[in-house]
Amino acid sequence: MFRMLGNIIRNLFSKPATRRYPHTKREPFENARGCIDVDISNCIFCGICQKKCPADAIKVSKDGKSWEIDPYKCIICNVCTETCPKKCILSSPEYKAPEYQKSVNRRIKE
Amino acid sequence: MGIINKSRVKSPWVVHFDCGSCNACDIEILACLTPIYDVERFGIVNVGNPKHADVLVVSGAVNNRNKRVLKNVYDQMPDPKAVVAIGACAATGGVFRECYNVLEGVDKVIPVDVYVPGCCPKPEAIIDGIIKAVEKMNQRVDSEKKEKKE
Amino acid sequence: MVQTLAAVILIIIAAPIVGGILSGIDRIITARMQNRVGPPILQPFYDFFKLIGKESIIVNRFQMLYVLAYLALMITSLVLFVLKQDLLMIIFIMAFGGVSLILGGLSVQSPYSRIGSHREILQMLAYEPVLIFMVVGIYLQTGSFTVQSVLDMNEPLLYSLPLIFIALLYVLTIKLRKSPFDFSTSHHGHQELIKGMLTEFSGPQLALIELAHWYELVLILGFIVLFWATNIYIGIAIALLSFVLEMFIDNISARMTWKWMIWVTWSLGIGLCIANIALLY
Amino acid sequence: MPDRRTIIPFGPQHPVLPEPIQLRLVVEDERVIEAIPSVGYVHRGLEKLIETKDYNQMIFVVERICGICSFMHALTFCQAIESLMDVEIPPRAKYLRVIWSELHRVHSHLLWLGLMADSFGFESLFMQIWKTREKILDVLEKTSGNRVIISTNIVGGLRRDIEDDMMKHVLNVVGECKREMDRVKKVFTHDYTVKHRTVGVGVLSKGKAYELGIVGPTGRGSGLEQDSRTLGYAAYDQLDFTPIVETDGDCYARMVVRLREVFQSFDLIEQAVSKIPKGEISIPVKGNPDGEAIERVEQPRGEVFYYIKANGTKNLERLRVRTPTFANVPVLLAAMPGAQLADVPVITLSIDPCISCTER
Amino acid sequence: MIENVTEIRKEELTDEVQKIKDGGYRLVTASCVDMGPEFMIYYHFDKDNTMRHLKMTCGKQEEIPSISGVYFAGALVENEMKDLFGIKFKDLAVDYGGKFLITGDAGTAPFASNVEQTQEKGEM
Repeated sequence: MFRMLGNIIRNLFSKPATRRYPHTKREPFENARGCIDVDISNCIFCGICQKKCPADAIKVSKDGKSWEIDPYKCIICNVCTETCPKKCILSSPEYKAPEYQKSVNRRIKE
Repeated sequence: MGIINKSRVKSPWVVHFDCGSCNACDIEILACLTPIYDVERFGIVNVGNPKHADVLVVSGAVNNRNKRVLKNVYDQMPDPKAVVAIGACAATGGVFRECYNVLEGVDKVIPVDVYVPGCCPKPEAIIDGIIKAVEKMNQRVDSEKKEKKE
Repeated sequence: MVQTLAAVILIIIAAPIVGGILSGIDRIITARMQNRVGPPILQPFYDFFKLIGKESIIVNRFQMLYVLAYLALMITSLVLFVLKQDLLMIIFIMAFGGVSLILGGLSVQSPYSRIGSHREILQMLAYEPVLIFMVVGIYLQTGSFTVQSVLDMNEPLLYSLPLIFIALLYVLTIKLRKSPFDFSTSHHGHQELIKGMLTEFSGPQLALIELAHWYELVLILGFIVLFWATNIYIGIAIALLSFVLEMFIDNISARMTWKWMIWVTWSLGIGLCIANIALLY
Repeated sequence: MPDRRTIIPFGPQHPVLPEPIQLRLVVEDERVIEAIPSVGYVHRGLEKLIETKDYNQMIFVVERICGICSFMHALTFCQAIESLMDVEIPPRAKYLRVIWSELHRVHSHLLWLGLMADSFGFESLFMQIWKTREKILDVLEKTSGNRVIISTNIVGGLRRDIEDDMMKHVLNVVGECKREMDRVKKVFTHDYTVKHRTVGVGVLSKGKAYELGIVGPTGRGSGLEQDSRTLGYAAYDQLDFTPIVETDGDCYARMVVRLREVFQSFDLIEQAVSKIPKGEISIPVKGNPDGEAIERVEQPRGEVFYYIKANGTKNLERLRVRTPTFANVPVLLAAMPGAQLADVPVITLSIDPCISCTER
Repeated sequence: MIENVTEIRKEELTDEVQKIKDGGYRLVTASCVDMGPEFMIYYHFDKDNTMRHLKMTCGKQEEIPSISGVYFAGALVENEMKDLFGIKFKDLAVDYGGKFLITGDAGTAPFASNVEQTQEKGEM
């Protein structure tokens, strides 16, 4: 009956293992897959990422010179960052914050 | 009354319903209860009963069979309530969007307050989502009270 | 007369606050035992006021009636206890309170709350005899059933009724709905009957039930304080100590079936009481 | 006297089950007469996606059939395609696949042990086990980028490598978790209240289990020697291990099998890390698969079975997945009658149901 | 290719499966492939890590004898096939009547392409 007693007493007198999340944010691991973004300056709008994306979350229009990703469709698998010939799609380990409305992340190259 | 509003923010009871999720999001929601994240600090308790709950946490893309169950669970919850859609599947159907049995996202069935992106989102993001949903629920109740006063 | 009236009003207001703080401490210590931080101390009050603010879904007309009856009976039993009235009457009023809550649970069609109410009856079956034996023990010791007589005794009750005190700890576990015996309705979310008897109550009704539960908590701890009535501070210390002991028991045992509970409380509980009473002769 | 029977919908939305499955229990005052499962609440029909997505994209769809055994789904799919295009992956990739799948098995078994403790009302044990599991999830996130869905498998090897310092980190986390699990092991095996709730509950004899085709730890709890790792896929043929078998086939035996398998996985990880050779981790693969292939891998819940038919185009023609829980569902029909109502969640969880696996 | 596959006709199914069961095999599963004009059904069995398969072709509207009499677990697989491919089975042990996985409004037999599949080889 008292097998768990040792663990209980050890827990009671040791500091709680909780990471006080909102005050102490743990900085994310360096190659974690957080969310996808593009530095539009050297994107050539070839559309390979659009074809390779398993969730069809990327829309590229050559004439409108726009690259657009829907973070609510994206499954963060990083295939686009690997297949992009110009290596201009970047994956940041920071996860995307929740929002009230779904938004689309659109980049246009002037 | 100030105290009821203040206490509504401080004790959001959560009921979790998985409609068609690959249960990666479900175990992340359960991971929020564990010692490392411990949502009980914010008063969040995972009650299994929609009648006692304020926040409905939904994960997974709704399919044709559980859309009725989802509607039923949503209607059973007493008012002021909020809905949090966890993960890409709940927001837009995610990777299963073109499947024949999947309705794309929870907002096709019930009104959703907060969308948490990610496949699967980290427990920190889920905690943010629930807290944001409760704040939005509180503002909605305050604005309704003001209209009743005029 | 005015003095007793003041005492009554003081108790009616003070008891829920003490009960709420005690269950707040309970949740914090249980969380610390699981290596978690746990909620703020006033969390039960936040839950209470939030539930008051919710829209109330009335499943049938009698539910609110039963909940109010449960609350009123609990308050009267606590007031009688404080006014040092007859112990037997207090226990019967408490039993009526429990029964009215069970009727509230049974009045609803849902199978969960129906089976939860059946189990609550079984729980009452388990702890009522122990309470009655306690009163019999007190009568044998002090010659009368009233609380006043216990207070007038010179040496503490615990010396003469130790076994009954241990049996009373079982009652405290059942009453606090703690782990080995929390199968009719338990605070932890993951229970096969969801919330058992309380599945169909929601919003304000649940708030009133929680309030009545605080009264009940203070009343039962009051019984334990009786066992060391000569010096009130030691009595309170024993009560709090047994309260902490309940948390330990909750965290080291799984939830057992009701057959096991009946077997344990009847054999051990009543066995101890009978042994104790035999000792007195 | 059928009137004394009540039908309890052990409903799709229930706190004990993280996923929706409905068991209509015909109950005669707390004794279960019959349990009729009704499924389909998680059916997405993702096998039809092969018509719109090519086989490289299908890896990410197949991985999301079930979040807890996602690595093994991708592993089976990639191995089937590799056998179709007869591609030989580098030895280091084989060892890495073993390390990741064993880490994934530990995280899945710890998850299950916590949920099982929670189902018979032992919250502090649930918290303790999941605290240990968080360490494993941190390792998975450091090595593969995501806590639960480790998408590092591609056709022809792996996308990510584990460098040496990360390998050392994996080893000492495994050592830490082994010490923590030693403390908790005794509670599962010797605690009186735990044994009272699990011994003799939901008994399944060896003959009945073999006849119903039960696989994985649920079958091994009843004495079946079946473990797909003995097939020797990836690098399992170079590691020595024997399937863990218990004989008395009740919930307690199934729990002990999974508990011992956690330690077996720790030991397998240490063996694999000590034997892992240097070298690159994947081979570029050109062209499209053609023909039919069958592949079987050991998931935390049992043997998963893949049948793939490809016709030389980018899109496959047929993908058929039979997951272990689909084979273990008959246990619910066989072991449930006669049980107490309080034991229903314990039995349902004792087969480690993964409903999203069952219905794809 | 898959080895040790034995081709059988619809009539021999039940006693062929009975022979395999006496041989000590356990039923792994059954897979159905839509070959356009008709279905091709595999039954997979396993004994100590060696597999045996039965291959059978049947028309779209034909009725097939169910093996749930021999292997009870076969009933679940056949119910799923009835749902997804619309195959009709004779004397199924447990019959969900097409409501096993999908409800009515998701379309009947989504996997069976009633129209002739004209998929040419090479790039789509």
